Amino acid sequence: MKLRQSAFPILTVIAALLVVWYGATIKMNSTWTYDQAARAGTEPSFSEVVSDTMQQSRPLLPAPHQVVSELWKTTVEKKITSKRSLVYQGIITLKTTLWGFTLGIFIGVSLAAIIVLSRVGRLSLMPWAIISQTIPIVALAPMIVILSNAAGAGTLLVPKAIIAAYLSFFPVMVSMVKGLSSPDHMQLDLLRTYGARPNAVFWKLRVPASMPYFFASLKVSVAAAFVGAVVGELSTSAIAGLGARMLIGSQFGEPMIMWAALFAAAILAGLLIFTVGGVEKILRRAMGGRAV
Amino acid sequence: MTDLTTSEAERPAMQKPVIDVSGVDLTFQTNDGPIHALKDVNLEINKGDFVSFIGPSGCGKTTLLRCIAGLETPTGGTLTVNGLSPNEARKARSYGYVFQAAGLYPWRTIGGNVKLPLEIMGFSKEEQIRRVRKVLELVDLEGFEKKYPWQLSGGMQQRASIARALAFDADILLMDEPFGALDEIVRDHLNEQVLKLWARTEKTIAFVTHSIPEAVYLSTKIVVMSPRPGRITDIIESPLPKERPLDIRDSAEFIEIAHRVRDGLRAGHEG
Amino acid sequence: MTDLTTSEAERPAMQKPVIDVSGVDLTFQTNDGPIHALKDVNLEINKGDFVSFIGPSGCGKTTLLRCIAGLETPTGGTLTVNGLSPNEARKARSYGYVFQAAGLYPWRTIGGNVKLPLEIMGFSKEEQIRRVRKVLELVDLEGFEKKYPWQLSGGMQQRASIARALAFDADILLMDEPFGALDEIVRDHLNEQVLKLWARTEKTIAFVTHSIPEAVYLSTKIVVMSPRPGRITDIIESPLPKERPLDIRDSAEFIEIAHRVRDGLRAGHEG
Amino acid sequence: ADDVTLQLKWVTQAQFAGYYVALEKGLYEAEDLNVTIKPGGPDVAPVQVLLGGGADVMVDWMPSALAARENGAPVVNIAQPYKSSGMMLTCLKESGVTSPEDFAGSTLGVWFYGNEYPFLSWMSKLGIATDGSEGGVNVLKQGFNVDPLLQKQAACISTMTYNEYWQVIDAGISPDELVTFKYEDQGVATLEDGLYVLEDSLTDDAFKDKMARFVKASMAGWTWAAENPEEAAEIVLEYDETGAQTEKHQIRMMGEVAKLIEGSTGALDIADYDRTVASLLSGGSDPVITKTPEGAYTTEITDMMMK
Amino acid sequence: MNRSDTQFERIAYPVGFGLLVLLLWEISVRVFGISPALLPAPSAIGAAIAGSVPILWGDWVQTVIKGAMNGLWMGGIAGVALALVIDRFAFLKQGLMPVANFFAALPIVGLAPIMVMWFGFDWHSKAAVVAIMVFFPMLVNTLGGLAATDSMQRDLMRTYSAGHIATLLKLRIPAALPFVFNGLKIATSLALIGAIVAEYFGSPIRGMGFRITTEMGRLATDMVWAEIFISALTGTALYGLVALIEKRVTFWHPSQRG
Ligand SMILES: Nc1ncnc2c1ncn2[C@@H]1O[C@H](COP(=O)(O)OP(=O)(O)OP(=O)(O)O)[C@@H](O)[C@H]1O
Ligand SMILES: Nc1ncnc2c1ncn2[C@@H]1O[C@H](COP(=O)(O)OP(=O)(O)OP(=O)(O)O)[C@@H](O)[C@H]1O
Ligand SMILES: Cc1ncc(C[n+]2csc(CCO)c2C)c(N)n1
Ligand SMILES: [Mg+2]
Ligand SMILES: [Mg+2]
Repeated sequence: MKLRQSAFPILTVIAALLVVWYGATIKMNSTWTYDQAARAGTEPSFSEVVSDTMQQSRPLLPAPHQVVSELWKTTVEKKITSKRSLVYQGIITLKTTLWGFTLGIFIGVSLAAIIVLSRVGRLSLMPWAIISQTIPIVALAPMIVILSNAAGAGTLLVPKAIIAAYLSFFPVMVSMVKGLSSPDHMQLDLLRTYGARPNAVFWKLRVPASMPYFFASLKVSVAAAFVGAVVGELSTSAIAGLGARMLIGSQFGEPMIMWAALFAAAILAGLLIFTVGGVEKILRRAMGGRAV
Repeated sequence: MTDLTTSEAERPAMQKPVIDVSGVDLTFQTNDGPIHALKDVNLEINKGDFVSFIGPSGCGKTTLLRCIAGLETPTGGTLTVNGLSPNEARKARSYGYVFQAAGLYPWRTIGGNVKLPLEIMGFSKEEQIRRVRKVLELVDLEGFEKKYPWQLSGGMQQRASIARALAFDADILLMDEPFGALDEIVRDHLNEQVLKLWARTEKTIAFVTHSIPEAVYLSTKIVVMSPRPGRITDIIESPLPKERPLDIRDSAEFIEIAHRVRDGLRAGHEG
Repeated sequence: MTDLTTSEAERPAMQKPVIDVSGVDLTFQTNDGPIHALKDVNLEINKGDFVSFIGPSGCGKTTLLRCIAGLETPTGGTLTVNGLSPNEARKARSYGYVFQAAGLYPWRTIGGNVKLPLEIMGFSKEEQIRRVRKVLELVDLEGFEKKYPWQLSGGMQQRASIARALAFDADILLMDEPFGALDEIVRDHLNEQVLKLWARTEKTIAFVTHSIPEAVYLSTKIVVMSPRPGRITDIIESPLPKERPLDIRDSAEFIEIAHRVRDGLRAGHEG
Repeated sequence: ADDVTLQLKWVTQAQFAGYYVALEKGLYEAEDLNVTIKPGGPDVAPVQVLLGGGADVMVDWMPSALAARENGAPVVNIAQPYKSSGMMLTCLKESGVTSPEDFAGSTLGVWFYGNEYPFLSWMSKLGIATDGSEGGVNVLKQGFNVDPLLQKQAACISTMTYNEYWQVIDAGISPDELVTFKYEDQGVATLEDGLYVLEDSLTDDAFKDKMARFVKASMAGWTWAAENPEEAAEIVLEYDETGAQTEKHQIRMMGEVAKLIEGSTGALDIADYDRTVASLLSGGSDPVITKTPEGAYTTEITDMMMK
Repeated sequence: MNRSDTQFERIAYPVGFGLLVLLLWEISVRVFGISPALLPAPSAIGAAIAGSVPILWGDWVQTVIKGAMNGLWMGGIAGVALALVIDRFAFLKQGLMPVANFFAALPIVGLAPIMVMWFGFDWHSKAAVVAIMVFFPMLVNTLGGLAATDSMQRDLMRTYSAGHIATLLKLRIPAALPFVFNGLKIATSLALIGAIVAEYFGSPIRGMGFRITTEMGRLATDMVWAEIFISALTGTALYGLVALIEKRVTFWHPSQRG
């Protein structure tokens, strides 16, 4: 809504960033230019150096227009069904993300319900949920692949989704624990005066009271699922997806492929968060929340 | 008064008190040590009584109401409601409780909020709709059924919460400062409404307030309480007739009772 | 009244009103459309006046106080404080504002909260200590200096927030329902205290309340307001003497003013 | 048809062209096999996949296979399509390293993940410490690319003749600015890219028969790939799911890989095996394997295949 | 539900749960004969930890002290500082926040190879990855915290006609602290993960990430799990430390009063 209002500041900041970026491109890539010149025994002029830093094929830092043109080449100029299209690869990552996200929501909500409804659950699960997030998932990734392989999962989608879910269940769980326990004493006592059973308390009070918390956690959670999907692709087995492309780009000395995949990932993550935010707004309104 | 429970059986059934509080003690254990919230509270409330509780902040008014509703368990003494324990009475759905704040569920419309107890108690769909309409009319909230709580003013919210407590026709109404945040004019209006309802339905009402005129205007019995430890210092039976126009408040009788209440209150503050 | 600003210069300096509100209009733009919170408000408050504002919820009492304090900018009309704009007056630190809720900073002790304005205004360390002690005494909170807000009861918190507003000796005290959540006895006590303070210091006080007796008891001038749009419907000059014992409230004069206020209020409700 | 799952050591590239060709050209089908090829990745140890039942047969380097065997993962070499080693150390001339004597004190990039064994045994043969102590080399765990050399963070890095070496060249450094030490030339070559299965599975005759057919078809694939490097590279590209590989690079890789395949029938040359084991055992204080492995290979499969 | 948990219960239950999981793990490894190359038994992990203390210590210093801690303080300070600057200038807030949100959406692991390329294979590149990972949660939380004062609290400052600095010091920073600590809690676990992941893309021959990858290649999974254990222990300890400081510093916040 306020987009028009803030368009100018955003553009200014982007312009400033571009200037810094171009400056850094020249500075960082010129080392290589000078090295090459020294190997060739020539002495390049400053303008030659500048123009060279803008078009290296293995730059330390590619110039913005290089990234944009690579993005253009691999999205618009490629058929969506082509493996070389970032859209195609993005959809693979997206699929993993959504499975992981769904699984994460399910796990997060279930754990939260156990934690809120049972004292033993709360005391024993909550600390371990926190500890689970301090374990470097990348170290577990291969084991997840192999174990899910051993358990008969045919595709890599399963282990990747598990990794994504591992990262995304936590924000949901934390928020839902807060949300499900957000009803105050009075709201709980009201139901007690009706002689309501625990079942009714859960569905008529705790669940609706937790909805704002639930929605608030979705954006964080989908971002986490996305990171999980990329990490999964990057570390389990570089077969397909944006994470795999980053890896292959890095492994085969094609930094432009890596940079393009990186930016595509950021754009995709941005879109995901935006979409989830939109869905959240719609649901919130449907539930009678204040239009904020 | 302590042998009241034994003598009870001998009385004719009609006069048996609806709420019988006898020797009730309640101590909260807190980090800072125990708080003696209620001490040796004795009180009988008969069917159709309108009892007001008045007393300084922290004297145990809310706590006593909660004990009656079975939301708090006394640490001593006995408390029966229609001969049952408060918990049993609660499970038998005897109470309509209006809390100190409106406490509407923000995710439900006004209609939905009023319907909540009906859903839980398993009324039929048509009955739910019928009753919601009826009680919303009673508190002058026709047409606001579809609105959400935050779209209403504070006073309207409080009226909705009263409607919610009335919806399922509980025998006993427990109202904890229901008009706390309202201005005098709205308050007067609601006082009249409550009196009307009470006169028509013969409900038993326990009512907490900070306002002396309100207590005197509404009640058949005024219970004055005093803090540290929370206890009853005076029980005043009102001689006012059941029919009470607003200007009864300028009558000599009224002013006299009000004086007695104020004195009781002041004594509590000093004590 | 619209040419009041022009005629002002001719008056003797002493009688120049401290707060001069003339033709003030304020419309809030909201998603649901504009809300006319204040409409053509005209009011003069002289040095040493004790002005009470009374009126139903949403009639613009808080908004008017905020305009005076320069926290809200009127969309029309002029408002001067000591001849300055409210913003300038605010920069000259003329205001002690007591908000509707206590609003103490939870990370500061009671003493620290009272000290806050003194730190900001650059009082010396010793002076800060001296003043904190003095005002805490004034509101009966000696010994609670080191406690944190949540360790105090609601009433004590409100008194602390009053102490905070008094600490730096502003000329103008703006108090927005400062005693809203207190029971009658404590309220009476604080009313007396405020009156004493006012009598001693000659401060100008603007005071919002829902209680008719409180308004009548405290004020030299009672402003009755009415909502939709928020406006002043009556300004009552009180003939009561400056010296006011509590039992002045039973005098015929008192009751008569109270009646006039109540009528004004009721008219506002109907209108 | 019999199902066979092959776990590769690394991502889809011409290094594994023979298998993809056999798959694409229907050579497996002709042997009544239904083959699935699983690419590897940085984090996935093929042995683990084998152990976990995710694959029947894997491509691995002999040093890491033998090390795994000693660590309780009983893998057995059943065939050895790669005859020679493609591993080498590539150094920038300007760093001053021209012979193994110059290594001391300089930083060398090494692959780990089980690929470090040939390097370690070479160093211990040279008597150079790798633990960072005085007079030794400074070892850097090299990532997946040649950046450490280009950024001059290392004097030398590990490269494969068919892959990373050409990345250095493509980056704009000419061959005469580089010094390379091929493990083959240094006499420390160890066997790469063999086919391994779990020991237990070899008790099953049906499995052995299946493997014989698999190796046979694979070798046919390799032969075809060596003869048609460009088409083979195309096939590999088609199987690359990331779509990030380039044609130029894969064709060149195929050409280089063909040189390493040359002379192999698929059967393990016992002399090569003994040389590898000797090299790994000679690791001084910290040998890769501590005792001569027993039953780490079988020629049974290739024998069956030859019939 | 009304009963509040005693200190003993708060420790005994999670520890008991952990021990139960370990026990089930040990039993199933033994009963099902799971190969140690796939999943080592807890007892084997314990033995690996006991037997390689010097190695684990060296790795810990390299990854936690040099990589994670350096990145943590750099990213943390940068995040808070930028938040204060952005907060001061509405223009920056409008312009920078959408852009910052875009970058925050980057899967930072993807930056690890780039950071290794830029800052070399030693701990500097790890610290850089960590700093970037930590930066955004700190920035976002601090900004959120600075905006978390209610309007009455701000109006009070206005009636005193307090300046920007006074308002910042006396109102907004104290009010922001619970949020900053929240950011810090997220940041500590991210810091460890970031430092470890970055080692996957090139490192010296010590460090927890290095050890995890190499030992994995060697099938020495007991050592891998030993590192995972140390990492989780460190992460939990850091989290606990932050929570402890938080309790001390924001004792006034309702969430700390129970
Ligand atoms: N759950 C509790 N735990 C500990 N102490 C409690 C609890 N509930 C109430 N108290 C204490 O019991 C005393 C009586 O409280 P109660 O709420 O009944 O007072 P009240 O008369 O309703 O006051 P008010 O007019 O302010 O509502 C107070 O001192 C209060 O602090
Ligand atoms: N910031 C705001 N934005 C939009 N509308 C506002 C705002 N502040 C107040 N209002 C509206 O202005 C009107 C006057 O509000 P104000 O708070 O001044 O009432 P009040 O007389 O103080 O009421 P109360 O007795 O309930 O405190 C109300 O209708 C309110 O909804
Ligand atoms: C995880 C992992 N990283 C690096 C290598 C090293 N390596 C050995 S062969 C080969 C393919 C040709 O480049 C590469 C990269 C590996 N095997 N596995
Ligand atoms: Mg109460
Ligand atoms: Mg107000």
